[in-house]
Amino acid sequence: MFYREAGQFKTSYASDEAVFPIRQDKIGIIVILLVAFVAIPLFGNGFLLQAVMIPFLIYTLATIGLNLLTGYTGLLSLGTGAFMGVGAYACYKLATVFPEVNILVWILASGFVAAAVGVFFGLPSLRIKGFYLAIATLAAQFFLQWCFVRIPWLVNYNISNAIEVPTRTLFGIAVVGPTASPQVRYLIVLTIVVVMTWIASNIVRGRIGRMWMAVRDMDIAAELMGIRLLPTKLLAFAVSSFYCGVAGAMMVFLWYGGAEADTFNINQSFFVLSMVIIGGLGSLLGSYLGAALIFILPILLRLVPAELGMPLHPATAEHLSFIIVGALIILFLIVEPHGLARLWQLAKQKLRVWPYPY
Amino acid sequence: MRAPSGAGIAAGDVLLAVEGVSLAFGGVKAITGVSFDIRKGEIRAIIGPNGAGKTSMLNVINGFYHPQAGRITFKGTTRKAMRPHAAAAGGIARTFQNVALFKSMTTLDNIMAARALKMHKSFFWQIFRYGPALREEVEHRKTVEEIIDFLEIEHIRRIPVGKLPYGLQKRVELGRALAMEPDLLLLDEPMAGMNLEEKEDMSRFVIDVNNQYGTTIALIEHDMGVVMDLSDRVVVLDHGCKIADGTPNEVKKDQAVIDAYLGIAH
Amino acid sequence: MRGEATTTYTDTFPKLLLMNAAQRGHRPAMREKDLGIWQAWTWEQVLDEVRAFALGLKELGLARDDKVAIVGNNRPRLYWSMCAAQSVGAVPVPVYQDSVADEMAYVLAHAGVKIAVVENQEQVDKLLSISERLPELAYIIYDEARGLRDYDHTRLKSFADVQKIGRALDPRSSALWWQDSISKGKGADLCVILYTSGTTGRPKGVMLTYDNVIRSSRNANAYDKLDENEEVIAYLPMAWVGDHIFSYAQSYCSGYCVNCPETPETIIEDRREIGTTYAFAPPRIYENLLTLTMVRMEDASAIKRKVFHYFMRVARRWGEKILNKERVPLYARFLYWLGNIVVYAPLKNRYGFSRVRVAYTAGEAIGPEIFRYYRALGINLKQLYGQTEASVYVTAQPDGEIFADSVGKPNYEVEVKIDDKGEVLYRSPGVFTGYYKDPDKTAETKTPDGWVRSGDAGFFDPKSGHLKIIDRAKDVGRLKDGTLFAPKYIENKLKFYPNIREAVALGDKRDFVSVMLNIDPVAVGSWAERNNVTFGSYQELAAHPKVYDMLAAHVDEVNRSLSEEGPMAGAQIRRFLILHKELDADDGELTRTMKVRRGFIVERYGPLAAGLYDGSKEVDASTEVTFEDGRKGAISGRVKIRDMRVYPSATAQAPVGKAA
Amino acid sequence: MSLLYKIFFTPFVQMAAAPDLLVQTLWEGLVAGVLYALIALGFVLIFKASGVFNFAQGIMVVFGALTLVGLYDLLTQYGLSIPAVAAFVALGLTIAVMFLLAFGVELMILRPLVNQPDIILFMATFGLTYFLIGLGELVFGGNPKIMISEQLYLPRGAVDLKMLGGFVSLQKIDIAAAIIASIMVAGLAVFFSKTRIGRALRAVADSHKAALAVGISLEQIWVIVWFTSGLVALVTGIMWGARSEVSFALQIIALRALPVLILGGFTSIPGAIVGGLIIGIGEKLGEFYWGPLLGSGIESWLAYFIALAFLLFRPQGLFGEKIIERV
Repeated sequence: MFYREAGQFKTSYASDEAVFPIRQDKIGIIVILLVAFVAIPLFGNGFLLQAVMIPFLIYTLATIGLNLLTGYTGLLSLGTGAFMGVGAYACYKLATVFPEVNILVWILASGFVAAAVGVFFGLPSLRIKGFYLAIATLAAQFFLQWCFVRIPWLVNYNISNAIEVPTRTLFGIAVVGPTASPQVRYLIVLTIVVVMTWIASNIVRGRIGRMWMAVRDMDIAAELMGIRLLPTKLLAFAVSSFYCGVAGAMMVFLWYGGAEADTFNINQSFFVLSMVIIGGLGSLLGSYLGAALIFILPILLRLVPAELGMPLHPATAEHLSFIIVGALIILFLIVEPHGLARLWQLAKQKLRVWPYPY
Repeated sequence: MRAPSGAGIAAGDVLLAVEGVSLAFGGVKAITGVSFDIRKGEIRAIIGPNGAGKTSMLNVINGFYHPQAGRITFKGTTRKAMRPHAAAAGGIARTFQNVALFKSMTTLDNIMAARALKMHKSFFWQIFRYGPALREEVEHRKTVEEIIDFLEIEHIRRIPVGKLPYGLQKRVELGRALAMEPDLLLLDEPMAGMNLEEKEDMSRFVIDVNNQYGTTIALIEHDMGVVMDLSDRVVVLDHGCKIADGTPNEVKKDQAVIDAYLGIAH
Repeated sequence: MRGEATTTYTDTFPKLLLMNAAQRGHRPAMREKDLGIWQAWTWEQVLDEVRAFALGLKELGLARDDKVAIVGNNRPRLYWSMCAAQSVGAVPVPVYQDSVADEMAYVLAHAGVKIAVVENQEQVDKLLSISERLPELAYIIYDEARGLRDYDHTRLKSFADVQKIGRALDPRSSALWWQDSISKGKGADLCVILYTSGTTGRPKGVMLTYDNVIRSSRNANAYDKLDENEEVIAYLPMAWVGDHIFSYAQSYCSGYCVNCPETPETIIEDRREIGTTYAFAPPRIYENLLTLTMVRMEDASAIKRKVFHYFMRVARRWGEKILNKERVPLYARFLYWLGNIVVYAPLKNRYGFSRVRVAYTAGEAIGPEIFRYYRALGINLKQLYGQTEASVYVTAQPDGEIFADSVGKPNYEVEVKIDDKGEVLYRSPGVFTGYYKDPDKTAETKTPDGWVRSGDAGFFDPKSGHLKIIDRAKDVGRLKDGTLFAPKYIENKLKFYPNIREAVALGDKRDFVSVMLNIDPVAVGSWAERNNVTFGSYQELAAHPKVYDMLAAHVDEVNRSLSEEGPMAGAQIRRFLILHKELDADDGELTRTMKVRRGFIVERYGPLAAGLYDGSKEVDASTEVTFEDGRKGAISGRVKIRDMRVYPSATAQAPVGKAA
Repeated sequence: MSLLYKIFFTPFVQMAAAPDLLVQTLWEGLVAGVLYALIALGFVLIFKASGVFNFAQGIMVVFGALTLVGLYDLLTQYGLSIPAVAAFVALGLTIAVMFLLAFGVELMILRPLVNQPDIILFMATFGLTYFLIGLGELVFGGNPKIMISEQLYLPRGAVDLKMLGGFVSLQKIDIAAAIIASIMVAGLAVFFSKTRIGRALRAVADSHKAALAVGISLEQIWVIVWFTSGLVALVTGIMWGARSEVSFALQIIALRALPVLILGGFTSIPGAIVGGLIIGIGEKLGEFYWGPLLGSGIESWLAYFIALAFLLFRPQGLFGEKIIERV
């Protein structure tokens, strides 16, 4: 009902294919960005930034990464956690071997290492499909996790056998490490995530995105149209892993401030996968919504009772949140198998045709 | 949409020739020693009873199946077997017996996807969707819109094809094939399961494609009426063997063909 | 109130084009939804296109005063070819694209068309099929090449090729020649020939000069304060004078942008995308939109339906008042404001009327319900009365003076008078010079001193001073005492009551007016249930005294309103009866388009008709009927007749309205 | 050079040098393989009948074992003094629970999600996993438990066979596991080939209509199948539990069993069995003889690499036929 599109007409393909062709959407996104970049850092407290926003954004990026692979290209992967790990460890090595180069450069660069590894483990997709491939990606998960544990070189032979994030600065401001303020880290994470989301949307709306989706929907037809399957799939693995890698690096350097091999265990993979599914396969918006629901929900489950003055035993709360999240996942799948993104789509459609029902 | 590159082949010359092609799955023989040719600019029909190996033949021509024996000559180069990518790049496009569209993509994206081979701007530009990438995108969008206009499917431009009625899906699929600007267009039962009106539309489009863009067309069709109207020459397969080849009228009179359709065993 | 028309002005469309290109060269002049987006042409680009095509035409041998036929849906190139033809002194003749070959053959032959500019293969085929009957037709020029590839191109050219010819000429000399040819044109020249789609007999070619068209267009622009910022959508037949004025003349005069839809099917979406500011349509368009809305809302969720209907009630109660800037209570304003957010604005958005400033309905009478609906939404929908012979504008409703049943006041520079037979005559700078090659018909319609017979009967409403059209002049009769009797007008008034399905008014050459009524079984039936009136059959219901009382009340109201309408006051209803059977097309009582066949009914129900005038209280009638299964049968019964009181004429006979 | 030597020569020398060790390793591999086979069987049953890739199989193993132990504790607390009785009552109850679980799954997940894409159903079972973890821990607590082996009369200790100039020590529990597992498999085989329901189940794998023709509703079949694989899970749980301890760490072994599926195919019961053995044995040999080269713990991924390597040569898996793609 708030969509008043009369008089919004397109006189060029460029404007017709803009990210937000409808004026009302443009306004909306601008408002959101203002809130994210200005309001939250100004008024948000440490907890909000450190325990909610930063992890939410990082998971969003990982979810986008997995979505590019599973949602857009139809290749189910259970190795997300490991690819995030690759990013984290790569970033750590690079940052410690070349301390003079700015850390942010390395955070992004680590994505390329992850991409390379991703491509390698994507090779089986030449021969196998579907759940067989999914299981193959578990190979990556377990092997890489094993490497994190067994190769002390990765952590510079720390006795703790864990990553310890050093303090690094940008223009004299500490951006990573113990002394970096949540505000600074939040803004960095936000910037990276927003930019990479924009890039992702460019990719999926363009030739490459269409090739991915073609392969997903009907690989035979795609092949007979001259789309080479293996390179297309491998590219998907590369880009996806890049995103996961960067997410992993940020997770360690801008959120935890340290990590050991177990941080990137299989549960991490499933966690992200559930975000993709709940958010909606093949939707960037969905990646945000999914991450929000799956990550923020447990937090609420922990906070709300406490606020109500009946604090649960942490363990109990933990178990409860497991039960509820599990139930919710099933519920959502039943209500809307195409995820939150689809729900939003439907709602938006309703608003556009209001007061008509269709 | 510009006229396809003739590759130095004049109208009337042989564009594609299959010689002694045989194909078998395990023990099952699908095609045995079939030879025929397709001349540039003609509409060539491949007919025959069910299980005659018609679709397999198309699959051989665009490299989806690799025959055990025989040669395929396309645009003067002879191969033992085509490769899908080579075939597509060489200008062979096709539609499928039971529509093989990208169901969750819109009509527009389906047809745009077929331009993949013709779009070359680097990944670098792609990620910014700016400069060359955007220009390329727009220029191809224009071509695609011309096809949409040509097939009169403007109104379903933004609808996911999975939601479309069968007849329209067939039309979109034709559009997708056209977007490859093929020299040789393979249509696998383009009118299967259509009502009379839809059939007439589709026939009109096939003819228009053929004379507007001079595209060579090979089609499989069961509706004899349609075949007789559309095609310049007909090749008849039965149980994987060629039993007749010639103009519609010659074929119609051919005894072997009549028997085959009456189901008399050989 | 004088229009700006007396001031000196650019007097031909080619000159206007030059002017627009000079004054607002970079503003959009035309758009067309093509290949998925709105392709736009600025005035400068249009100028270039037109010039190229005009020169091409000249090279094809088009000379001054030659005729150029324009056939097809609204496409920019077809509009350009009109101006191009005019620029070389030729006369465009737009033809209805849906007319059958034979009809077209007549028009083209009658006009002596030399070149035809057509939209596509369909039209080309049509013309080729009749080409032997058109010896003068030298070339057919088509816009859309689709399917025409293998046609013999000796007499066939594509629009683009003709432009190529034009562009190939030496730019300087050809430009000079063109300038010169344009400056040769003057206001008195023949501008266009519009063939009125002949409901009776052959179509007549209405000749309009530049002065006609341009002056009435300018006046119309002034009347509604239209300027270069308007957006209109061109979707009505180009051969219809309405479209010619609205999508061509007024645009050239004020410099606003004309938008052509992608296909006739996508018109609603296209209108929404553009968001027209000035709309012009026959009633059925508005009817269809309304029906669509109602159908859609039926499928909506219960809550939504409730909300919708609630706020529609609010709108009906207050909407028009607010639109007419009357004083309304604050709470009403608030409710309307709320409704606007929830229902009205979204609806207008769906219609593509969000930005509309002026919307006209014309051509025929619009149902008051429909009319009020749009007014209530806050859309400035107005009625106008126009004719091809007048370059459309005769009268129109000024802002704030809107009535469902009037067609408004004379436009600038238009004089209107009612002759003693009640027929409407008008005179204005817009009136046509004559029918092409048909002096007799011209003489019939146009008096020596320039008055044009509209063929419609009407009168000026004494209260509002608005013109009201009551009927076709030939259908208007007289009572014995000579007072005006317009059956359709009275019948329509009665039929606005939901309880009355049909009405047949008698009175021509009789002492007084009386009517036969047909109740609406659904409406009256439900009324009966609500007021526990029991009945077994339609006949019983129709004969029920309470029903009679109710309809009597309606008739009484009609009488009162008639009494207030000057010349109509004499034609109040003295007696009425309710027919014992439903009027039915199967019995030949209605036409297939559900119009009453008055004459037939009167003789079929002879006894009843007689009864109405011989003063009897009730009459026995027996009528043969045809049942669904085709069997014949007879319905007989006793039909009561009611006498009605008449009101004294509220006003003296209205003076012949001279508003100019 | 020396590396190749280490890889392609040394291990075999070691094998030849100490055949008893080799046998020992093979035996352990065999036992592990049997249990893998059991888990894989659970997957296959469900995938065949309801086309669901049941990610929750692993957690069902844990859940079964946990329930059994938990119920046993409760029973003994509330009066049932005779351990054996309590144990078997608990076992009975657990089976009942597994049935309820199957029933619930059919009602809450399969029925509403029928005809949804595979990945959706997969995700649903994933939600189920979360749910069961939470529930299990909430009810029985998160800390590891001891399987009630002797109460169930499961043997303990080991028999040492003197052979090949050395000792091969076989844990009795392993022998029991092997035997029970074999019985289980045989039982299922009979159930599938002989009984009416069993045939119906096989029919479902081919087409749902066929199943209806046999006169059993899809819903019933799903319940049965999930119950069956629930039992399989329970047995597996008891075995693993008896060998180590009952904790959520167990679910990881379900993931270990996945390569078996790649190897054997999602729909082949013999595939699951043979695949299980291959993986089990391969894993143990690899770890024992080649593991030291890479440092320990390689069994966490070795199985996958074996399976993948195998797949590259035979994409259709052990017993699958070659697929002809049609368009």
